[in-house]
Amino acid sequence: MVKMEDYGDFETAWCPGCGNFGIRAALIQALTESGLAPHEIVLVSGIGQAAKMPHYLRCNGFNGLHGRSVPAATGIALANHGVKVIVNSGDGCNYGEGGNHFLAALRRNIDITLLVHDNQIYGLTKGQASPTSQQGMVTKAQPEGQRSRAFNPVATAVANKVSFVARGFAGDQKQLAGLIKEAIAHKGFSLVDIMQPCVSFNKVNTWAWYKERCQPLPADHDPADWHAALRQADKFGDAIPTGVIYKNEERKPFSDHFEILARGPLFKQGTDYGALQEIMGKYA
Amino acid sequence: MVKMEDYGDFETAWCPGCGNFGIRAALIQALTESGLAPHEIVLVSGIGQAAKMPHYLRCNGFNGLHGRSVPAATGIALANHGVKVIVNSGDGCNYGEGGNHFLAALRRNIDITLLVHDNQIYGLTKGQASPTSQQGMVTKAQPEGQRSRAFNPVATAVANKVSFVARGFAGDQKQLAGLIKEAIAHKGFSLVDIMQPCVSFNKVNTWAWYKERCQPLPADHDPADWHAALRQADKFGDAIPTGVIYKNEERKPFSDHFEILARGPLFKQGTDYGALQEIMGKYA
Amino acid sequence: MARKTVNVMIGGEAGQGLVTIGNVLAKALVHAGYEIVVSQDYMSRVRGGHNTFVIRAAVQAIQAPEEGLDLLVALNQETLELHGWELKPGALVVADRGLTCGQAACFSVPYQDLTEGRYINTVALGVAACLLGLSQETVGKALEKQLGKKSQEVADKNADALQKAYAFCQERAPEFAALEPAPAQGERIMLGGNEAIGLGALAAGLKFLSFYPMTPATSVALTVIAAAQKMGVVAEQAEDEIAAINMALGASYAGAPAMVCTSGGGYALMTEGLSLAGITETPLVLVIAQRPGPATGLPTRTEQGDLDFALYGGHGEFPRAIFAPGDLNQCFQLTVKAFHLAENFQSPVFVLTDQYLADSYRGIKPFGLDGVQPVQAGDPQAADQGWDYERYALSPSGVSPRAIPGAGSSLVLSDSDEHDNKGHITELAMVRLAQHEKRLSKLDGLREEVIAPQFGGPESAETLLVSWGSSLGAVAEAAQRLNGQGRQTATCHFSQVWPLKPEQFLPRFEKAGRVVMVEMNAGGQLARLIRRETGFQVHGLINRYDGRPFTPDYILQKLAG
Amino acid sequence: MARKTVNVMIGGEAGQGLVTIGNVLAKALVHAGYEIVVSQDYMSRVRGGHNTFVIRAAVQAIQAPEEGLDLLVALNQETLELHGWELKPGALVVADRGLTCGQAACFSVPYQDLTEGRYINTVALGVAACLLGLSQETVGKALEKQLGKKSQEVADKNADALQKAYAFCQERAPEFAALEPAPAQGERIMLGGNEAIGLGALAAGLKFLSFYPMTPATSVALTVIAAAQKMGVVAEQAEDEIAAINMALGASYAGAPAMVCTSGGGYALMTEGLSLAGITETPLVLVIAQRPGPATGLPTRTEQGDLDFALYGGHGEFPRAIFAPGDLNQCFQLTVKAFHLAENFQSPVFVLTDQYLADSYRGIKPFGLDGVQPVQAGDPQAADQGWDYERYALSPSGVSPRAIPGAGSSLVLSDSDEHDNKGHITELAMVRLAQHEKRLSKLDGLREEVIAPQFGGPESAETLLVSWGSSLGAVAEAAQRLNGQGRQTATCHFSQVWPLKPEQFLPRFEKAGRVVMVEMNAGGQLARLIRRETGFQVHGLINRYDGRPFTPDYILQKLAG
Ligand SMILES: Cc1ncc(C[n+]2csc(CCOP(=O)(O)OP(=O)(O)O)c2C)c(N)n1
Ligand SMILES: Cc1ncc(C[n+]2csc(CCOP(=O)(O)OP(=O)(O)O)c2C)c(N)n1
Ligand code: SF4
Ligand code: SF4
Ligand SMILES: [Mg+2]
Ligand SMILES: [Mg+2]
Repeated sequence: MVKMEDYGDFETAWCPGCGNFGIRAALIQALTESGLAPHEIVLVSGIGQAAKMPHYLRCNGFNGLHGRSVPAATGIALANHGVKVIVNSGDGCNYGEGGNHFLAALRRNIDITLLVHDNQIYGLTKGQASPTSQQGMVTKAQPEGQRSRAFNPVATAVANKVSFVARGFAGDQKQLAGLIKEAIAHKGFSLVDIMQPCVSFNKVNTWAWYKERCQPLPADHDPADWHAALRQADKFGDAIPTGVIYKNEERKPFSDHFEILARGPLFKQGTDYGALQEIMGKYA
Repeated sequence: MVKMEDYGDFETAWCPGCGNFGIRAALIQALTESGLAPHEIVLVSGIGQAAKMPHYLRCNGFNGLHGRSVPAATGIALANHGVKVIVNSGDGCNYGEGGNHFLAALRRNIDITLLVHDNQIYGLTKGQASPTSQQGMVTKAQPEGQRSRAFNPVATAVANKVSFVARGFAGDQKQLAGLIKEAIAHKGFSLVDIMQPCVSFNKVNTWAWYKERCQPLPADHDPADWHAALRQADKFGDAIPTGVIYKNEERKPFSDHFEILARGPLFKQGTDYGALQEIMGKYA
Repeated sequence: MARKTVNVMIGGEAGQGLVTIGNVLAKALVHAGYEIVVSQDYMSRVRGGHNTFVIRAAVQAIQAPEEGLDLLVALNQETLELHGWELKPGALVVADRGLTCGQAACFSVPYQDLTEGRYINTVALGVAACLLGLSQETVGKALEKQLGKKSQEVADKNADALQKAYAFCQERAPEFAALEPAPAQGERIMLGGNEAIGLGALAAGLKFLSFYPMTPATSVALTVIAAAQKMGVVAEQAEDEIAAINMALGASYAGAPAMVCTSGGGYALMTEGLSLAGITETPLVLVIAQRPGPATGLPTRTEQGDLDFALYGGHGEFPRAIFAPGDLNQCFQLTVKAFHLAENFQSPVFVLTDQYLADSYRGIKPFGLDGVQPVQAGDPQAADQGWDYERYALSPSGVSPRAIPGAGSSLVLSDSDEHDNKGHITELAMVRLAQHEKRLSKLDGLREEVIAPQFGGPESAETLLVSWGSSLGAVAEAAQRLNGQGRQTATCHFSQVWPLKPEQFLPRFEKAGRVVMVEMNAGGQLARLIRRETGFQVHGLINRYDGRPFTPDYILQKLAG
Repeated sequence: MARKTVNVMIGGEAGQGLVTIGNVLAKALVHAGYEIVVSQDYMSRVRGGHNTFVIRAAVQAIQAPEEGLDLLVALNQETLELHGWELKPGALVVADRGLTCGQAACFSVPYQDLTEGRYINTVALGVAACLLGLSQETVGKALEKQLGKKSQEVADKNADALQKAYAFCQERAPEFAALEPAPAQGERIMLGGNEAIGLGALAAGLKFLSFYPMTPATSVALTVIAAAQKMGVVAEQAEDEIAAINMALGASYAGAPAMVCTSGGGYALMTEGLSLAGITETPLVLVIAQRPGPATGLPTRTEQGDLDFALYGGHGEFPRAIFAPGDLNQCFQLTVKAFHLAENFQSPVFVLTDQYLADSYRGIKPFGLDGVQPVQAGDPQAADQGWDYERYALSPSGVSPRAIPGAGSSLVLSDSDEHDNKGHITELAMVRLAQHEKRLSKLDGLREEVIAPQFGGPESAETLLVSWGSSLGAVAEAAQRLNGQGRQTATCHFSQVWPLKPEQFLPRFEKAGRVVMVEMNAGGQLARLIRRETGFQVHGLINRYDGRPFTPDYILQKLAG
């Protein structure tokens, strides 16, 4: 049986009080409860505070470029659909630099779990506005307040009929672990946008701010109902609903489109020179 | 008075029968009806068939890189908010290569009009699937059919509470000219996603296919109603509603955030060395 | 009297089907045993404009396109206007009765009378083939193959049109020397440079391809895609080039030999990912099919303008290798080698080609697969070390045993930050030094494997013509002609342009009276690189940067002028 | 006895406020008339880890950081463990009573007894300042300035803590030589390289800045942003670096002098846009603040690893210029010049700096604004030509009169494809040649404006130390010391690294007995470039690539070893 300890214990470079600790704990809980051993998963990340996660779990990891965790994860998931591919990265990474890959992941329904540590700020680079920063937020780079409207990743995902999208909160480890577990178990793309306080740079969306607002979805919320999901996704004010917002069971996981993957992961497949000879013959 | 002829007459490199001709005609009609002279506008584009538009109108033009028309247009609109900035580019350009800029434009509410020639295919590169290609569409690059779900740009725009989004059809020049005119008059970001038959490569979404489906929105559609807009945006099957799908009057055009732009376009503003001396003094 | 060689142009608008005629004619020539070199000149549009498809054919070996036309198949009037001046004495034009040939000897064909609109091209094809002396049967077979499984009706109509063309030609054709019969040849295939690269990748055990369409690289991807099911390859069109390279790196990390293909502008977007390949030591093959820049430039033409960029693209310092094939066999073989180097040195390796070579069909023997080995991704011995596994263990060669995540108990951590032996972020100066030097030292190993430039012609020649990549053939033929004229000329061709091993070429350079570099760019990029690496400055530079490939004539003219 | 120079380190965790102490102490030193060179060493994290802020101060001019510490203000035990060995004989440690100093002479301060937790740093600052011989008043003022408008209570408590520190120090401090009084100085400002670049851009008439945050470039943007309202600049944080450069090009096309700033990884993403600047001939200034790669590398450290990439980034061939400032005045002046060159040659121009220079505070006279001219975007004479206007008219200099769209009747068409004089797409070989040669010929003009490398030291010196960019100071001091020892040493510093004008340096290189290149990279990139351009091979290379800047000691050691 997989134990929490299997995932190791590391000194982190996060600030004391950072929401990332709660996410890490929830992730490890979800992994162990899912019975996944460290060599059965690959943690993928970009660059940012959140993106340091692969260094703080004892498992396979690919810590790539800022904004590019999703394509790297896509490649890994296609090359080896035998491993669980889980992306941990920031709001800047996924919705800023990597926005185009976010859109593509929604279209592809690629079999990865995307955990966005959404602190509504660029943490590692010391506090500039991110795509999810609230309009008007003042930072050193936005002294007159952020001019853009905040991006709504959940509504965007629902609008594009993503196959799984949830919203979690770093301060509710139990719920979050459950959401991550469900996301990992889901076949196809799953997104968990996680409200994560950044105690060093985000003085607007603080622990208290989130705690006051984050509340589980109404019990009768039906994640299969697109319009209901949009209504919940739209809420980001006095209340921020958490839980599984939308699920679309009609979509096929991306790797299922590749017949050849039924034979196993790519690295185990050989090269058929007979077939190649035949293919060459077509050029005759 | 501005006349159609002011915009010139050019030989094009488009295929006979291409939907782009209708879009060009509608654009010129909209421009002249808006009373805009060639030197009062800048046409911006990326690379693709649609993106050749700046060469086929006698006016200012910036024909930049594939996928990067929106940022170029953003820079132009901020540097000179006295000119009307209109982007013409393809679905590949805007939703594929340039997807991240599309998202950012929605957030910024940048004062440009984006006309997407949405032929649901990569035309110039000879027929690969684009982000809006229907799932299952067969091309040389997708011989087993496109695996991804089609991107819904209109729903994405509505989900992010864009300030103006319409859907048009290259085959209905009158309606399209009206939509473009309204989009140009709109303050802030305006998107017109235009159904454009590609007679050379898209054998699924043909003239007949679109004609059968494109139909004006119900007369009682209220573009201020977000949920109603989402319902219409979601329709892309037996019927494709055309017209102004959503309008959000609450958003401030991006350039209004910059106080200094009240003084005029940037190229007319001088350099205040007294102010600079003072700024330097702060480092004392 | 029959001729030994012929230069045929088919010209018309995009969409008129001239590539189809060209392909079938070329294939028929190959089937009949001739050597061919095709060069395609097309505009960045889908219909209209002006395109040409030129086939140079000969009974003996040829290696380059040539100037001057023997036969011009004009599908429209514009073709006559644009190319009339290229006709050699004795040349013939084949054109519809409605077109005006001016001064040129003209074989007017009443296409409309001979067939219905749809089959006019078949008649044009038939007339051209007949003039060249190809048998109707050979052309008919090539045509059938090209058309694939169409309806019986279509097949019959085509056969009929061909028959009419032959009949008309045999009856009415003006004097035109046909080709001498070609010597018997074994099995041959006809393909272009990009297909050869695609096949090379498949032969090397490619398992993952990600790409974003971009002329003139797309056909590499299409070659792989067409074979993907059978060869067990996952090929995915990415949302952009950045995604393409990062997907490929993810796949490669996970054990799938991976490739991306693009042109200069797409490569520009990949340079950050290239740098990631460098620091994570992830094997990757990058195909860059060059076209003239800057930016969009001339998107359907040819150039060798991105050598510097291939060499220095990506921030920071890390080793790489760059191949530049000169012909189809090199396209195939060097791509195979690129995969092995990439894996063995856990480094990015480039195959630098260009539009001319990409689209230049030739008839060749099928590539031999004997002795070709598929890449073995990762080191099985590294698979079961659990948490003790060190992805970046130091080693004398700089290469660490690579485990594949999920293949065993070894936990594999790759990091874009500077890292310690296990892949964990570090900021320690000492660890940085050790890891950076480890990575850089792999260049020594790569240098040991360098393919030596190939010399041709007399060792004591006064003039040495140096080239790289696709100019191989034009330079070789230019030298042949000079030698034929008694002007001793040697050649040197680099099919690998990085790293360089001066001892492989410097002695010969220093001995030569005059070393002239032949490059399809403005700056003389290889010439500059050679100077940087050896101090040797070439004595002359023949370059071309109007988007058109070298011909022997062009080189001779510049050499004279 | 007082001292003429001192090296002070403040060390602790990120978040402990050591940068604040360092800033105030540095500013107080500047106010008191001393010369300073700051070097900051910090980790890629926000809290914790280990960071240092080192101030070298002197009564006379100094230009580089130095090794060996005279005073170590340790905010935690780790600082003592990591830096104890760097203490010079006679050095003193200032530390909380709770810390263990080991062998070192230690001034234990009972922080908790003297003040409340929040003001401990002020006490540490006060003790250090007191030891250095700064007046309490000077430090108090610098502290007030740094804190800005805080509440009166906070101001009072700080003043009180400072007072306590001075009292304790004056009573209990062990022997420690204070600094000699500094000569009187005029008005001075304290800032780092990035602020100087930002101010230079403002002085040149920058009107548009787009950027994506990236260490160590962000502070260039922050400098501009802080002044944007007053100076009439639109500054926008882009969604990514690709957007940043394309926005800047759009703005520049529309008449706003524009700049982007980033580091190597962000620049990688900008290379396609750079190529667009090349073909559209759109003025653009690019600031690259280098850090060690590949990829994320050591994100908060320093390197000069991207010269090659700056020079060859972007597909296709087009001209550019690259500046590499060596000190604050060069940061300012060369940035001004970069804007003028960019406009005058309608080309991209680089300012290549690095983390060390970016974060290296110095005290200098305010930059003189006399004679500084703002860039005039576009040519007013081109404004009213309607449709006749030719954006890309051919001209002997390669520069065409540039109209600004919307400024007049001239219709301005810019195109990333090869184009004709009007900016329309063309595929004609002749037009391509004319436009390509026009663009390339601008390099001649750029070459005429090249800033000559600066030579120092005896002309007949045996050893010539060559450097570029931020290594200026360390090399100059190393040479000074050698000359002081009677070992004749000259220096040569390139503040512009492209284009090169060999006649400006080659004669001196050829005369020198031993030319040694000093570069903060592994490859010796400028050395290679010089060889490529001149054939001259330097005799030695001193390089460093562990992410730390050069010091005179480091250079002398390598030179000896
Ligand atoms: C190409 C590139 N651009 C910029 C950076 C600098 N950078 C590193 S992390 C980061 C933002 C981090 O924000 P986010 O993704 O929200 O993560 P957080 O630190 O908040 O967890 C940026 C801009 C980079 N590493 N690479
Ligand atoms: C960076 C880059 N990648 C790829 C290309 C090649 N390319 C040119 S146009 C195009 C797609 C065009 O599709 P779309 O934008 O839908 O325009 P359409 O031709 O259909 O109007 C591509 C992939 C390019 N020019 N630049
Ligand atoms: S800066 Fe913010 S996000 Fe980063 S570790 Fe600190 S609290 Fe967490
Ligand atoms: S390829 Fe399609 S989109 Fe392009 S011009 Fe032809 S019909 Fe129009
Ligand atoms: Mg964040
Ligand atoms: Mg399209």
